[in-house]
Amino acid sequence: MFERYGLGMIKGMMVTILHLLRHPTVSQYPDQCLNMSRRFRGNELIWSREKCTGCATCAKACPQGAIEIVTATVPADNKYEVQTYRVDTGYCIQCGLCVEACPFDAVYLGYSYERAKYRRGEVIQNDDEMKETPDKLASAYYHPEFADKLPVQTLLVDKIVEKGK
Amino acid sequence: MTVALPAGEIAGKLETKFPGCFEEGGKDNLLVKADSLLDVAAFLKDQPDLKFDYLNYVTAVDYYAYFEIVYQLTSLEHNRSIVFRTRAYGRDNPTMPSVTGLWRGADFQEREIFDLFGVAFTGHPNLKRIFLWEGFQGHPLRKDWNG
Amino acid sequence: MTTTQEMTLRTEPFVVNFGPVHPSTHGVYRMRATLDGEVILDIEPVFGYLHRGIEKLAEERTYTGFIPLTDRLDYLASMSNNLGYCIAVEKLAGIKVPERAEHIRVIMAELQRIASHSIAVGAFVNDCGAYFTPFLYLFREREKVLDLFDMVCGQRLTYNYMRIGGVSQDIPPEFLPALEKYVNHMTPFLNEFEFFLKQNEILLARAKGVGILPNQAAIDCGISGPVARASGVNWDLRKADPYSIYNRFEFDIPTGEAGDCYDRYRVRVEEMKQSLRIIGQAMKNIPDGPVRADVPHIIRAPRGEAYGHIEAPKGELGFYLVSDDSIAPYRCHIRPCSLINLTALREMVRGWKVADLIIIFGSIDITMGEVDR
Amino acid sequence: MITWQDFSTPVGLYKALPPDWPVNYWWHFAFFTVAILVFVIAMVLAAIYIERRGMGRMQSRLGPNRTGPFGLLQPIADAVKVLLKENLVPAMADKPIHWLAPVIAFFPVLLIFAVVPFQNGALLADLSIGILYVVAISSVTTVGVFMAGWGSSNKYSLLGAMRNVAAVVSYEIPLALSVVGVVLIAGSLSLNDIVLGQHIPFILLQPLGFLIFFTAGCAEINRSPFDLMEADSEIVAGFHTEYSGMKFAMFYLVEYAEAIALSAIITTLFLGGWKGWWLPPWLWFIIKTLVVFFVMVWTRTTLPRVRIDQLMALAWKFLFPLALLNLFITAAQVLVWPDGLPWVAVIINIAVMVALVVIWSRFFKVGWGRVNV
Repeated sequence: MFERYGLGMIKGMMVTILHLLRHPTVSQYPDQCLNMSRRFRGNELIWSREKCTGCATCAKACPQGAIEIVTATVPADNKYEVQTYRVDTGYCIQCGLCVEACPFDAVYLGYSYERAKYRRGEVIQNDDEMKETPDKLASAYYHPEFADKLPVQTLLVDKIVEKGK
Repeated sequence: MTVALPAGEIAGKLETKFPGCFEEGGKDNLLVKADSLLDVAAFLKDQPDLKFDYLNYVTAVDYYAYFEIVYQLTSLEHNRSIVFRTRAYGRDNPTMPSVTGLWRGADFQEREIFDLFGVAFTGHPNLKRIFLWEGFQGHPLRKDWNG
Repeated sequence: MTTTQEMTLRTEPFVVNFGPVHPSTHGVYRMRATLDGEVILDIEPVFGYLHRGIEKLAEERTYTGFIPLTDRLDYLASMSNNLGYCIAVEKLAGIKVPERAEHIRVIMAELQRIASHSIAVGAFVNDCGAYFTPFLYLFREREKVLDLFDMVCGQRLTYNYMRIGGVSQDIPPEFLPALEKYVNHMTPFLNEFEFFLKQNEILLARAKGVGILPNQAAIDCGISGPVARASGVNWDLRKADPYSIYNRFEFDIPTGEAGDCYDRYRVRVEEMKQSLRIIGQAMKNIPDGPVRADVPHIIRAPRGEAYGHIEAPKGELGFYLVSDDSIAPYRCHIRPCSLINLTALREMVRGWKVADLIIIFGSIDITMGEVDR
Repeated sequence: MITWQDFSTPVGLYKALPPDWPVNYWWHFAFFTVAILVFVIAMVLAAIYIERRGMGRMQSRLGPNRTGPFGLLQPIADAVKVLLKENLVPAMADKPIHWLAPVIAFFPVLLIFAVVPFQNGALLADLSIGILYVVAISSVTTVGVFMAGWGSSNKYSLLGAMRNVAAVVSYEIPLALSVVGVVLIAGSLSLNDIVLGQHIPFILLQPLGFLIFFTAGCAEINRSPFDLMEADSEIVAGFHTEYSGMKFAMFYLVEYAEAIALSAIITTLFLGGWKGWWLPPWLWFIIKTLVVFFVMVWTRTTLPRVRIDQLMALAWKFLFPLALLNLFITAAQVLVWPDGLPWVAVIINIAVMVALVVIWSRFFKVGWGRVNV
């Protein structure tokens, strides 16, 4: 059992004691937030009513069937007019296939991850809540042009996380 | 590069060794009769120049009229692989001899086929449902299973 | 089935349930162990606590729609699951993947192998009793791999990054320098980790010669991956049946001799080093060009069947696809390397003690998502 | 002359006491009881904090820092949380034994502190057989632990309790023998005299004795590499699986109080208790105790767990023979230098220790322990 007379154990102890002198790699979440990647797939959807033509490709591409879209035909210019566009983010697994499939770039993934709700019903997003507002950023997933609006990702490999922001 | 053996070459050898082991027209995709399955499998495993000692997988496909059980074997020595299949007829209680005797790796996979398709494997050491609980009615992976 | 045989002192075996909620069963896995004191007479695994019927779901989803579901198979190596599925569909539909996508796929698969092996080794030593320290050191390094995945595809665990015919998006410009920094940083860490645990006497005493899986039994049970290589089976799909562009890289396959827990731990650490070598080579000669063949979002595979398999971190992960000329596969069978690796657990464990049962089970390194599907 | 029958009645007993006896004894008894209780509680809180914070920093994470400045109130927060938890008693449990077990486990630990000298002469009872009393009392906790294991009618706790009994039985002998070496040099059993006799700290004169005592002590109170009694990766939480609320707080207190008791005794026996330069002597005693406790935390962070039969083998085949040999060598040295060993004995003893450890570890092979079932 003591093939190397305890030297192996002492080596292991050396490594642990030396870790006392290194910075801890954890950060205090509420006050020190690490920046997520610019392509982070947040747990909400952003939908622009103008660009959307009601073709429902996103609803078809969603493997979970989380997108529910009801359209009515406008006889005047023979186009679809979207009446309700509802996304149940409880079903949504943030896979981003809808963003990929949409031919008119009308739907994006959000960038926030703090959208926990208390009631199951509040998780469902209706059409007007999903408008893009200055604080509700759109993730650069599949749209590189949004990348420069978002903060640079903090990489753990770059630095040991210093204290404070 | 694992060479996938063409069916024709092996079919000839098998036909001479076990006449009538193939179903009609089963030569091109190595469709073996159920009752001569064990002899063919043993032959493929023990033949020195074949030596298919590694069973990749055993799976079943439900084609309404029959269940097709597909076996893929690989010979680690000669780095060759082969796929052969059999058919289990009947919807209520299809049976099929079990290859666990030759390759122990098939043990859980055959239990899974029994659990999700309902194909009973004769000669299996411990044929019980593997994923669903004992009292579960029906076999979910069948095409006509409606929940 | 309990085996009672002639015992000197009149004792009787008693049955203990390890799991489904047990600190070291790596998920919801249950073993009904028949114990004679501390010695294990027999164990009977019970599966099914995480069965979601993914193979049935596959028959109702388009080929691209199923990719997010493959992330949930072996949720610790979802990049490899994506790769396995995409390779199978490309074989079925005969799609050629552009050069740049192939290189990105190799880099992602090898990064995923390092992340998955670091959990396997961390959990194994944690089961041995080292109170979370090696586990947390390896998790700190895995965190850096997750940062790279996060930069590329936006998620940290369920990537959904690969598509049929290539990858979903090109890597951002700041990815390659970060990857370079990671590779340079990871090699000294692995040496320090070796210095930390390789000759630890207690780990040697606990893991050497314990749970021996003979070479022939490994092949007979269809065992693949590090568990088989530790028993001396020199079979790695990246060399034996090179998929994607693995034949362009030179790396070697670490194999053990005795096939005990210590060899499995050693093989996994060596494989992490080899993965770093592959990433280094792939990083240098990554060409420019498109990252995805022009494949529609919803493809319609020609009638027929195909089996594509890759060397996932846990073993040979394969997808057997049958298509009947519609947008969804007629049948999609997933070869669960974790489930098949458990076939030999029963005779590897009999006769050892309770503490060894946990170690041997931990050294096989399974993920319940892939076992129960 | 006091004859036996005088003690038969309380009145006779009172008359038998010397006349001035009650005056200063009660003050001494009251002061030291309060001092010991305050010392144990404070040291246990300090120990919990050192362990959680020290282990955290050694695992490159922060450890508790939210409750109070630098997380100093964390142990108190733990205590309050555990006290507020509901007191679950399993239905099939043996109620009286289940309830009594923590009490029986806790009070011997307090008794040990009666003979530990904080300063020259500052101890509750300067027993002339101090160390014999300590070795005797410290094995009573096993009764409490086994009652806990048996009382909670849970297979895991039964396994844990059985392991504890087996370990304590086999580690009692090396513990006692290594203490005899120290007693031979100091010439008296009383802890106070042992510390007075330590012109050269006994850790230098008795390196092998220190090694055996530290290992056997850690095994007895199931800490660091020998924490099999509540091996959380195998038998969930060992003997205190079914305990919650106040009873669990008692076991939690026992675990840390025993660790502090063992470090206090090691400081007294081997590190020259309160001896030190300009710092007040009782402060030296506390610092040395906390340093020895930190070494225990350090080993707990790094070393994996030993299996139960290796634990037994270590006791009977390694520590016990070495303790005997150490005893003979010390006895010979005491004969050669009757009035206190000079410095040269230090070099001899260290050389003897290295030689014995190297020779004796030849007998240990790896990979045994499988019973053919």
